[in-house]
Amino acid sequence: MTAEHSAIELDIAAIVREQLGNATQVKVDRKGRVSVIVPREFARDAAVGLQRLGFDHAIAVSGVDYRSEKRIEVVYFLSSYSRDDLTHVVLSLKVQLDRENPSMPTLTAVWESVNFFEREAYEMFGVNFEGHPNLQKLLLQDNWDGPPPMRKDLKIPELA
Amino acid sequence: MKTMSVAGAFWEGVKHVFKKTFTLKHPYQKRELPDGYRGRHLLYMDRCTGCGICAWICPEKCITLVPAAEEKAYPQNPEGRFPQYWYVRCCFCHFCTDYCPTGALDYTKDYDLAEYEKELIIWSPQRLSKVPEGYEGYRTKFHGWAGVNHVPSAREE
Amino acid sequence: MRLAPGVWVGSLRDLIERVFGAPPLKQLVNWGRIYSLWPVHLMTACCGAEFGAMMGPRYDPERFGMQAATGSLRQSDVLIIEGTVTKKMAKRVKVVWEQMPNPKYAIAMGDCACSGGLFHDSYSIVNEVQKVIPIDVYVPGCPPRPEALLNAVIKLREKIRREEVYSK
Amino acid sequence: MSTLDLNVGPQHPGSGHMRIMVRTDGDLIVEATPDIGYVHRGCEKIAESRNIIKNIPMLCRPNIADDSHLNWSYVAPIEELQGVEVPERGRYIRTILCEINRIASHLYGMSIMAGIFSGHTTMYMFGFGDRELLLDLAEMLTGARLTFSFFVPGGVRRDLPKGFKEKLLETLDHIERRLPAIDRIFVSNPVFIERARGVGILRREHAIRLGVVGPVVRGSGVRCDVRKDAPYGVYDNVDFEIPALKEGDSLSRWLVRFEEIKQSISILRQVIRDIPKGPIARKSPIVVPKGEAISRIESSRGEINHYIVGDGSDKPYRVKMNTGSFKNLSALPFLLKGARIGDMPIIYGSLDYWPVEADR
Repeated sequence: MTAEHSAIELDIAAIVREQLGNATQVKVDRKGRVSVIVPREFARDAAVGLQRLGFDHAIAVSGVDYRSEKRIEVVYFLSSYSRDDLTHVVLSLKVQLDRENPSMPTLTAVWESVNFFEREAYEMFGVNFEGHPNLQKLLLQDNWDGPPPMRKDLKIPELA
Repeated sequence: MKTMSVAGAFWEGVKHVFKKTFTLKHPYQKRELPDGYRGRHLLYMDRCTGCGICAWICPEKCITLVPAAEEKAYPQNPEGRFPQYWYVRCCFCHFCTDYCPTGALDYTKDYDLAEYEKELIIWSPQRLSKVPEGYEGYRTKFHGWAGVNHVPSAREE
Repeated sequence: MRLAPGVWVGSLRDLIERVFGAPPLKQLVNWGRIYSLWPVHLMTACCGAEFGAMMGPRYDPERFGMQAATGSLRQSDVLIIEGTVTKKMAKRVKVVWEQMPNPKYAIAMGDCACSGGLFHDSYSIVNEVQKVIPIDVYVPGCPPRPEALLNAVIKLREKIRREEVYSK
Repeated sequence: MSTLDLNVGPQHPGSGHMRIMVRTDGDLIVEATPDIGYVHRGCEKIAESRNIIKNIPMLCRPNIADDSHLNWSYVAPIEELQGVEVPERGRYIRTILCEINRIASHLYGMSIMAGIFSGHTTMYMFGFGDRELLLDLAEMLTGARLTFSFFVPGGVRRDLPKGFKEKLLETLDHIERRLPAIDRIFVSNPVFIERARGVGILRREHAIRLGVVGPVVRGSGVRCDVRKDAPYGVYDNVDFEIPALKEGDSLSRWLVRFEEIKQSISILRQVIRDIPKGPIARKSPIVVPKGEAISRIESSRGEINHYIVGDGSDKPYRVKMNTGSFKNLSALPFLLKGARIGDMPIIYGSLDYWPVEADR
């Protein structure tokens, strides 16, 4: 941690650590980037806590398929419109899931903006978001029958 | 007030009746393209060594190295293999031109490549090496960024 | 169609086809078609930006009787496939094509429509649009310049000029 | 109460295609469900199979009206992971191209909004005519009209050509002279104001809750812009304002875009005045080091992010694009609910939605 980190990132890290206890790993990557890793069970609590802190919308939700480590990571990137001192911060909330049967509680009740992002992650990685209001196909064609396309199982065929 | 602004909007349109027309009479009147426009490629067959870096960097596999059907031998290219472009795939990013280590590829201002049949859009090395009208060697004026970038010495694919 | 010399038993349609298919009237009909090519605005992907630019003031295809996209398929003659056709869209492209009245023409605009282009190895696109509908002119480019598209329209006009009236 | 289900699209005269499944009661919309994915081309998957240079043209295609922002957003995380810093002149050139692109993109959106969604053909011609001049500038700099593929990890591909500065200033003067005409004929034309004012109102709290970005959120009174909040490029050296209006209707979203054109002109003037001499690019290897990074770039349709995970090879392990249109999509069903069918084109147009960008 270098001196160029402004105080706010360290503050956030301290508050998150305090609220969520030892189950989480909090790290300040650089100026404006904080990452929080939570286990699946605490995802909902962490989300509520972060929302109370001022992170009022998600700018992105991404799945990552770590095939060799047999896990799928769902990353929520959060930012804030309402707190002026947080607008430059992107907090990544990472939830680690089992690759065979990935499933986690939805966070749409906390942030409405993750609705379409979660649908996309469901479609592309097969992550089941429990309690999502409208967990349907979004982008793929109607009769898609392969594996979820963004998983590493689907290889791109070599064409001439 | 509202009537006035509607009248103003009308007047703004009417004014253009008296202005010089913006439209080009296209097939007869062509706009001069700037130097360095990324149109179709020009191949200097006397510089090409057939190394295949262009085919390696091409994002869409539009380049294949083919033996040139030509009597003349090129000493710098012992295998006699030159790039052939399949223009229905080319996205005109010209990374091939920037990455070419010997400067055998160049930009031209030709963009009119439409055909009735798809097979006609394959450009052989001979066709590529035809110098277009009014060409004056654009590449020399544009020191491509590849000059400062890392070009792999051994091809990886 | 002729049973005995001098007795015509074909339908009226045959007669009309013969009269209009013959040289002087044929040229007139084709001339009429050439100057009323109305396009469908089917922006299947990003090439539509250049289609818009072609319809804009600098290139103005109304000089060729190509009216700005009207929106109704039922009065259109030429379908310009503006970019990538995904598998999800291919079905709809066919529906659009079938709704258009004869004679109809299609231009494949851009690399993606011709051969898949940058996305040729994707899991969700149709690489060759001619598998979905017949194509008259291919325009390479990513995206093609408006001039290139305009030249393709001129090429299509030449094709129509040479064509039989009732070939389609 | 009997309702009627309507399918709008996927072939509709608007720009690009998506299907909106609308449930109506009379001409009131009870529920609207967007059905997107008609342009889903699998960019993210293809990006995992090509090296980082080959990915540049492909990952810009999702929004060719706004090519340079997507390009910058893609190369920024790679530069962060590689630890390569772009030379100052390179950052200035990037900013110039991005601002040219922003004006062109807003003019494009405005023309589409006017010409196709509200039947205002004159503005369509005005907008596309002036946009051509900006594209000429971009063409002079990069060699392509729309698809520049101009930013590479480490810098830009070409230096400013001879005579570019004069031509840029000339074009800016011209655009500035044209803005009052555009204002008179479109933005403050009562015919348009009557159609757009009070239509599709998005209040501040709803905008924040839905997480919309760009001119949509600024039209709802949230004064936020990545160029100010987390400056990149040379935006911390230039002086500009963020226009924001609190009404939140379709009109205010367009007024915000119109004001942004003026701000972009002012930025361009400052940047071209201050541009330093020096190298335009640094050496950078074709490799994505182990790690992950996310970029934040303010495109003309809102904040875009590329999340890149690297594993040390020449190909990215994962590229996630988050584009402005996809984020603004969540506002569409919200705004359409309770609106009239006749207002649908105006609401859809006011989001400046680019389907290709949303579907990727």
